[in-house]
Amino acid sequence: MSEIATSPQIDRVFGLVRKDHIQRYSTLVVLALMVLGFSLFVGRFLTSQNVMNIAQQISMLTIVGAGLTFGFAAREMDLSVGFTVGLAGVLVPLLLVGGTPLPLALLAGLGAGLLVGLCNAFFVTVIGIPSLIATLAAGSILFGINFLMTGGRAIYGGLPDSYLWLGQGRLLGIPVLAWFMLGAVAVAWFVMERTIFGRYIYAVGGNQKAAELSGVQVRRYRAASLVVCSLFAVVAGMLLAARLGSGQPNAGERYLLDGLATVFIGMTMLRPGTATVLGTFFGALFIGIINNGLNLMGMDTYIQSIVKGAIILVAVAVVSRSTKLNLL
Amino acid sequence: MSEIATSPQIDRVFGLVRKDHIQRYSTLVVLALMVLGFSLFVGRFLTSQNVMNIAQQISMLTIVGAGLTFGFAAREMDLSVGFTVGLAGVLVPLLLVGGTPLPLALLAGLGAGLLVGLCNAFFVTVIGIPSLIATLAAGSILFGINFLMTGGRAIYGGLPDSYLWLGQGRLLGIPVLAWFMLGAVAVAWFVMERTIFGRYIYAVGGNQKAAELSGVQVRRYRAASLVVCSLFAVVAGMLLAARLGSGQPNAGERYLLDGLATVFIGMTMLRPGTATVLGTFFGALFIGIINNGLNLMGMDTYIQSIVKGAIILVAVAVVSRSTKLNLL
Amino acid sequence: MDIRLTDIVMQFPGTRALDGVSVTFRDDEVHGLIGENGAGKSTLVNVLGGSLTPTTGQVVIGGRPVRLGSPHGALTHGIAHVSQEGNLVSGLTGAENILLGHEPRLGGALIRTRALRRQAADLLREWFPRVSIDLSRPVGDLPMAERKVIEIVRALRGNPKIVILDEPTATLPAREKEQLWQIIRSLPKRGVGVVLISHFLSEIKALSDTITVLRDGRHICTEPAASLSEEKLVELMLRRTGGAALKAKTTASEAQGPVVLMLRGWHVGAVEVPDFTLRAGEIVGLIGLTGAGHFGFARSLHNSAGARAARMEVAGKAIAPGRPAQMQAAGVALVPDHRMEYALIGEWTLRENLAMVHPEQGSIGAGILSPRREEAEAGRVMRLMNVKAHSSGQLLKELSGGNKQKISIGKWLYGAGERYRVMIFIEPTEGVDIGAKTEIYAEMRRLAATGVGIIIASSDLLEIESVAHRVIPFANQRPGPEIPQERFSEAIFIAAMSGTAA
Amino acid sequence: AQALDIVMVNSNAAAQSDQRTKAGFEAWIAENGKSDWNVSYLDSGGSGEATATNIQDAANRGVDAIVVTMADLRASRAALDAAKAANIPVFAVDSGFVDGVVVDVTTNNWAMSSDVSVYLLDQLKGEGNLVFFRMAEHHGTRKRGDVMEVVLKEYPGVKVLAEHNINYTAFFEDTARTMEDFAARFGTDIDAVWAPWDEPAQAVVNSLNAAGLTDVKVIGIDGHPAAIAEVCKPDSQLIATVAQPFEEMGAQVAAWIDAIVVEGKPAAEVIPSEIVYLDAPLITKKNCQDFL
Ligand SMILES: Nc1ncnc2c1ncn2[C@@H]1O[C@H](COP(=O)(O)OP(=O)(O)OP(=O)(O)O)[C@@H](O)[C@H]1O
Ligand SMILES: Nc1ncnc2c1ncn2[C@@H]1O[C@H](COP(=O)(O)OP(=O)(O)OP(=O)(O)O)[C@@H](O)[C@H]1O
Ligand SMILES: [Mg+2]
Ligand SMILES: [Mg+2]
Repeated sequence: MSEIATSPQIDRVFGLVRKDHIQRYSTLVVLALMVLGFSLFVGRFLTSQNVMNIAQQISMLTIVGAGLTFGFAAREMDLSVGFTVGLAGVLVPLLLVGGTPLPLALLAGLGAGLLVGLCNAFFVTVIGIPSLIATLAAGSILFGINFLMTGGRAIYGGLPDSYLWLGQGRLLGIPVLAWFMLGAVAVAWFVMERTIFGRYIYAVGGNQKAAELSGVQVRRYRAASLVVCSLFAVVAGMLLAARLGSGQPNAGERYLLDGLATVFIGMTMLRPGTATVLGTFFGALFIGIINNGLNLMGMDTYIQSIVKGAIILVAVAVVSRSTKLNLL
Repeated sequence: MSEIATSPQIDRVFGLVRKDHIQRYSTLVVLALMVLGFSLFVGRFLTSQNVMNIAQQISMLTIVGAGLTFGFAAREMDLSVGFTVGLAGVLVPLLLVGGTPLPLALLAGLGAGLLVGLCNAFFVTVIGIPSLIATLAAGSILFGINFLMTGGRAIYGGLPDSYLWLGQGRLLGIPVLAWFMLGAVAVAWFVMERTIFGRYIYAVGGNQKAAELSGVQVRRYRAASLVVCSLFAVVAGMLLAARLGSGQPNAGERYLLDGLATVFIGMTMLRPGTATVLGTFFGALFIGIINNGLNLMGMDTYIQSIVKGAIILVAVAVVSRSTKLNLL
Repeated sequence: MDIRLTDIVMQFPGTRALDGVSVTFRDDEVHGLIGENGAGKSTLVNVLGGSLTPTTGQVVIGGRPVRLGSPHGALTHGIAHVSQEGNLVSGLTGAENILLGHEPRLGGALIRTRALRRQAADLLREWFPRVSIDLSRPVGDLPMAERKVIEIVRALRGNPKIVILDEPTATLPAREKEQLWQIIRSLPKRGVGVVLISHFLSEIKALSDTITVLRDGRHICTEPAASLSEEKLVELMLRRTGGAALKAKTTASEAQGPVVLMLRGWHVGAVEVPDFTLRAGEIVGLIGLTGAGHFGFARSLHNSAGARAARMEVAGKAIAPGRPAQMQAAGVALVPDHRMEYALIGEWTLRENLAMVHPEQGSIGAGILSPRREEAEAGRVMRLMNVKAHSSGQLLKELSGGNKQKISIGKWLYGAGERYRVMIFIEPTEGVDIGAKTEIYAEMRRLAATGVGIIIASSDLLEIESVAHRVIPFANQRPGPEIPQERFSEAIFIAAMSGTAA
Repeated sequence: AQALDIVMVNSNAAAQSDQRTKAGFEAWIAENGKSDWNVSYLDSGGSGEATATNIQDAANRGVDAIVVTMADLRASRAALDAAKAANIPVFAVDSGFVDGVVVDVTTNNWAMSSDVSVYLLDQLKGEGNLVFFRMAEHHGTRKRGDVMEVVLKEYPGVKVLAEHNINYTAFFEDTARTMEDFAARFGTDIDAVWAPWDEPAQAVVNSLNAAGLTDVKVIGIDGHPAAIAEVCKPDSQLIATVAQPFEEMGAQVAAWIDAIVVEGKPAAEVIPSEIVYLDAPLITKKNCQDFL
């Protein structure tokens, strides 16, 4: 039936390829240009020391973003993610200071994430509360819990070196944090792009009715996407506390908006309009490189903030002109 | 052919009323129960003094929420709204301290809001950047501007009494802030529910392609929704600074998440799944009453936070069980 | 094996969609389901397909009552459902959609991408040997007809016992339609029973072994198809004698009115129309195969932002191509196909949907709306179009397919007065029952009589035959020689569409 | 004994200063057997508006006393009026003295900064490169930064390599990250880092260690226990802080409440002046053992 439509005339194919590439890679091109610009004009930008810094600085954000990507792919938004980061970032140091052995404390952190994820999933898929509201409420509850756990104070000192090594040490010359980030991205990418689980998450987000009619257990995958979100968030939280050498009940809060930003920027590339793990990773890289580069240039904080906003607008403008992006 | 279907058999009609009412009013019923509970068990809850307090406390939030409602109705999300509140809250006091007459300063505040709204609208409707990204970037830019304007510090003192009266005074025994809130709600309600402008905003959000093919100038109404968002935000910002008697560059930030919460809660009532002005108003009332009531009970902040989250979950659970709510 | 629905009652707020219906579906026959719009057909098959849980009544499979619970539950009992509104994941490719939920796996968790592509291609070839679809593209980029085929292949992939096809041919062009007919006929022999819903009575008659008629949510009869004539079916559905009125043809208009639309050198996308003229009072039919460009041309007359023209005149005034708002101001209206996507808002009331184009009719001036005025005008249009709904305040999404279509047309009658000189209808009776079809045709003729020039683009050739004054066949993005009313016949249409004009 | 309802409004309970004040307050209550004092704690999360709302609600609840810690009371005018109208005494801890407040107990931020800033610059012997972290959003840290700026004018040999205004909401991470970037950028050129309070100072020390910079002099202010311990480590790059007596402030306010509200003594008799300044000694590697 489609002979006419698909008859591949050469010029059309080239036209198609070009247009597709503009859509899929324009944000990445801006990223590359930015890296080039910083390399040329900012002295220490391309030193190995600085590259490691960037990797460390974006690792927690990337991990949170990777988790949020699962949620977005399934069309569930987790607004409690910042407080879940905070939860792990307080609970694990608290346990460690109290003498719990490291593996147990980390397990407890993961367990807490699982619990949060399951609660969110329960309210969203069983009770039917839209994830935006359910996780907003969950965030309020977690906020209270995080502060109650420590009576509001931050935890400083008394953390074992093995734990601090996770956040500050190196392995084979590369920061342990970077390994975690790469591992998380690799796992998330593989799961989303190469497994049935990931495919169903995308299907549920793409058209819930269609997924249901195909026999996909929609609830299960919506629930799973929220659980994965929380699990990635607690991993980020545990690493954050190790990096800071301190458990701070409100340290996670900025991860909500920043995490969303990485996902949104990621949604402008590769498969425009869809949240992808690699897109999110590049989104985090994008933000991390702007922050780092402008810092190295010695730009004032407030001006940095303005420049950052402007760069994002420019970077996204190209793809926006050529594609219709629907993020909501 | 419609004789049979419309023959109103009594029990059918009652069935309709009941189910519809559960959907539309369950969140309001929880609100009413809450008011009843607080009235019975919290001594000073129902004093006129406290009712005025609540009105004052929620007025800025309601105004921001009313603006966001326009955005949501047109399916545009303004993530810069908190910083727009901050912008007006710094700019107007700064002008006043510098000797600008009050009317001019207020006009300048409105002008700033118009400008922000038009910029957002430009990037969203002309360039085509999804509002989530465009306003996230705009927020970053505004953050920088707000802090640059004052060098990061808050503005105290030197504000004329006529300005402070807007935020702290009374008119006919009722706080001026409450008048502003009621006025904003009334205007927003009328525009959304009783004018062609509002109808088109809903149309654009309900089905953009259908609106376009019906001759609605889609871009114009998407742009308008973002401009209204910013205008309401600057009004809230000017009032906030008058209430505090101080211009604080970061005072607006919490209005983003809180404003979204009011809209989301509002979307569970009246017309479930749709953002309505009255719904948002009740949403703000909901949050304001929880905060105030728990404060009066002398509950600790953290426990309050937990209780608040739990109340929201319970309130929304009823309608969620019976209706499929799609907020995204 | 039999699947029996017994005493099914489905009560919606304000509507009893099914009122004690009992039917048996078998895996060795095609079971036609007919009834006017809103009779309850979709509701019945939604119960069968697990999407709806009935208020009371049972689903009995192999003698035992079962609780389906969900489409997934139904699927495990061998019931596959191709619903009336399309349901594919538009971000996934055709192949991925076909095997969604049944992916070839490696170690239980991984997708074997290459095997998936191959299996999907095999399935497509098995069921639609003469259709070629690029299965590696996201289905969002495919035309509706191809999407429908993919949906049907997906439903058939697991060799279900029963497959439900809810108006599968409403949006299919002729060639795909024929192939689908062959497949439907062959399914019972392969042990797959079919439940077929269609408003094309000839199609139902030709394909079904058994026919069930529903009316107002009640079961009217279930009979062997051979024992029912088309006239009898109409009578059972509509409770009135079928015949003459339904077959009425538009009479050739005597006096040709003034020219209301004139185009010279029209280019839009790949479509090129050198010369086109439409007069007041006439109805021009556009026909063509998939991709022939007739739909695109029809749409471009109303949404012509991307069009170029040497000259365009509406009602004697030269204008430039423009967006819908400008074209409407010039007097051009469009009733698009795919109503839920392009015309209506499900969450809105009927009143609000009707007022979408001309809200000022319900206004007391200065852009302020009066609910009472809106109510009055909406009521007028709903009576004119004979819409079946409990009030103008009902939500649009609650209407049956055909009644939604009436609202989609009614939008252009709400407060329109004499404003539109050109009205374009694309697939105007998609999913509309035979009674309502005649009403819509009558409405089109009435509009023509008031001096409107009408363009109708449709893949229903019978429709074109009964309503048009002349027909312009499209092939390869170009209009072919015009066919006058006296030469109308299906054979001539088909020949003209395939470019082998007689 | 007399049962009391007290509300303590914390500006930002995540900050150590609020926490230590609260701890001192509670300790005094426990030591003096005031088991019938019922204290509820409200956190304003750093928001001036939430502070005003919390004071307003407390006033409306009709409690016996309100304590406000680390806020800026100039932005709570109307709420203070409500408390005054309800005859509820408001005690301010480092929140500024404004009309309607019984007393503000505080330390002198200018004085503290001048002590530690001059100490740092003298340790550098007037020569070297400095990284200057500031935070303008809080009145205390702002004043400290302003003092440093003035003092620097007298040390032409000290060059400010970079200045950064810390983002308050995620101050620890923001400082750590920015210091990493500065370490990458300036490397061993950095001789000293000035931080506006102890927690960012700790973040700076962590980042320096991670970057392998071992010869930098860092100072903080506040004298939090963890910071004092850090100063006491012989090889730590944190060389000084200033010990603010937050616990003492908390205890002092509790004692005043007891005297004024319970015993009914006139405020003017109990409290020496509207603003009470407590001493904040400089802590260096030499004397730190005394403060551990
Ligand atoms: N969700 C719903 N809420 C309320 N009423 C509904 C709902 N779904 C269907 N109805 C009503 O039930 C009746 C039967 O609808 P149904 O969709 O089954 O009709 P149909 O026979 O499939 O018609 P069509 O041929 O137009 O598709 C209609 O009156 C319709 O308005
Ligand atoms: N009513 C409409 N108005 C505007 N654009 C439309 C409309 N219907 C379809 N389109 C556009 O045309 C594309 C193809 O749609 P569709 O599959 O219906 O093909 P078509 O143009 O109708 O031709 P055919 O039905 O012969 O394949 C859609 O993806 C959409 O972009
Ligand atoms: Mg139907
Ligand atoms: Mg079509």
